[in-house]
Amino acid sequence: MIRTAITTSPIDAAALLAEVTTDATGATALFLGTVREVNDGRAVTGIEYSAYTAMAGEELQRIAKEASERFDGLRIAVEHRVGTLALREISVAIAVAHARRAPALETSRTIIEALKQRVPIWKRESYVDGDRQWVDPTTAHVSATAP
Amino acid sequence: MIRTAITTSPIDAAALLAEVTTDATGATALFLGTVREVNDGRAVTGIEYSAYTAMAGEELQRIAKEASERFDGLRIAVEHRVGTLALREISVAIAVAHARRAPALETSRTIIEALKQRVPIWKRESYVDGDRQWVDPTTAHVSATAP
Amino acid sequence: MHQLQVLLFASYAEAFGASSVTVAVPDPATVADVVGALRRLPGGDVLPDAPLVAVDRRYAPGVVHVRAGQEIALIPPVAGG
Amino acid sequence: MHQLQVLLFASYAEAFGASSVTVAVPDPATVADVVGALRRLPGGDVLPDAPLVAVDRRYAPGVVHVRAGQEIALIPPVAGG
Repeated sequence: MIRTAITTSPIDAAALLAEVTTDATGATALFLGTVREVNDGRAVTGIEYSAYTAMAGEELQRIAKEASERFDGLRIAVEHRVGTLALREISVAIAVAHARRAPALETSRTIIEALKQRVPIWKRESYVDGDRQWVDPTTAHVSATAP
Repeated sequence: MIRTAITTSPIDAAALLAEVTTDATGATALFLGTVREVNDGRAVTGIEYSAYTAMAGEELQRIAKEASERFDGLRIAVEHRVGTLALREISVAIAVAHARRAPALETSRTIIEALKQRVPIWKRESYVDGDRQWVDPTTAHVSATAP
Repeated sequence: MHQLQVLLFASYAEAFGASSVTVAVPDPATVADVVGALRRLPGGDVLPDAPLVAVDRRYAPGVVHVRAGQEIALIPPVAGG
Repeated sequence: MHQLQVLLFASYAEAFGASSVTVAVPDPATVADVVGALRRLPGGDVLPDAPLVAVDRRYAPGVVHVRAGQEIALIPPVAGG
């Protein structure tokens, strides 16, 4: 079972847990990305996630499918949110269940690493001083844009 | 922040997530162990977890403390349930939050592996045919006991 | 020469001041030709040495041929998660 | 010789038919002495070559000395998680 989605709605982590856990699974791994208050030393008030939505949805599905092929019987649900998020809100949730813990844990990690490399989603941080910047992980700091 | 507990109450995964996630964390990793219907080829109807409760609590706390020393700023909540659990119920929950994903994911894994090695908790499976057996991971199969 | 439309997102949409641009490229053209044409547009100086390009919603290296009717997108450094 | 109480759990409690037993060991005694004495009791044949023992709620190797008043426990193979 694989379900992936790019969503504008708040992510319900408990719902994802319930979705992947069955009588046949014994281990569920959940990864959540959440908005945090400080990045690169600046106080963040919120993040706007935007996406090339059509490709992001397809790429996320490809990532989950590739990861699912390493072990039999994986159950995977992934949601990435887009739009404006407040502090502590969930930007991404990856829930993976399996009979055994190693496949669940390893698949969860595989998916978040690939997602961060490949899914066309971008984030612009808003700061306490009113400035906004696009985050560029390839330069390890934010790139300045018009506020 | 570290909180560990051996509990007789149902584990609330969402509560653990909320407990470790703050404005300063950006990644939360949750591991859940759940009761599954088949082990070693036999149909399981339920599991009874028992513990050397005093030591289990102390050992779990030591494991979390040791794991917490590898990274600054970890937030860790771990609960292991004891008593009789039905299919799909949560036996163990490990929630770890950190500013970055690698410390959260690695610490979660470190804790579950150490827990499985060191915490004095035992489980006896009940089977469809009425038999019950203590699970012995060191022999990779269950050891027969009086039903 | 023929005209190809290229989708732009996030920081690149801001740099070029549009959510898509049209470039003139040789026929047949490659992804590298498209990137070269984009680089010569106002705002094109923000592009890194090898910007990511997607063709029909999949990443495509510079040697891939592109034609009108395909969905071509210039992908800024991704920052999901 | 002196008497030490040993806590038993799970499959070992079943094997020995009790949640604790008292063993007679040399004074001073080690964890290995305690295990040897347990092995000679009815049910002691279920013990593996090197069963886990905890002293005052910490795992203790065979060479550790134990005395009356300490909390000594024989730990079956753990199966938490």
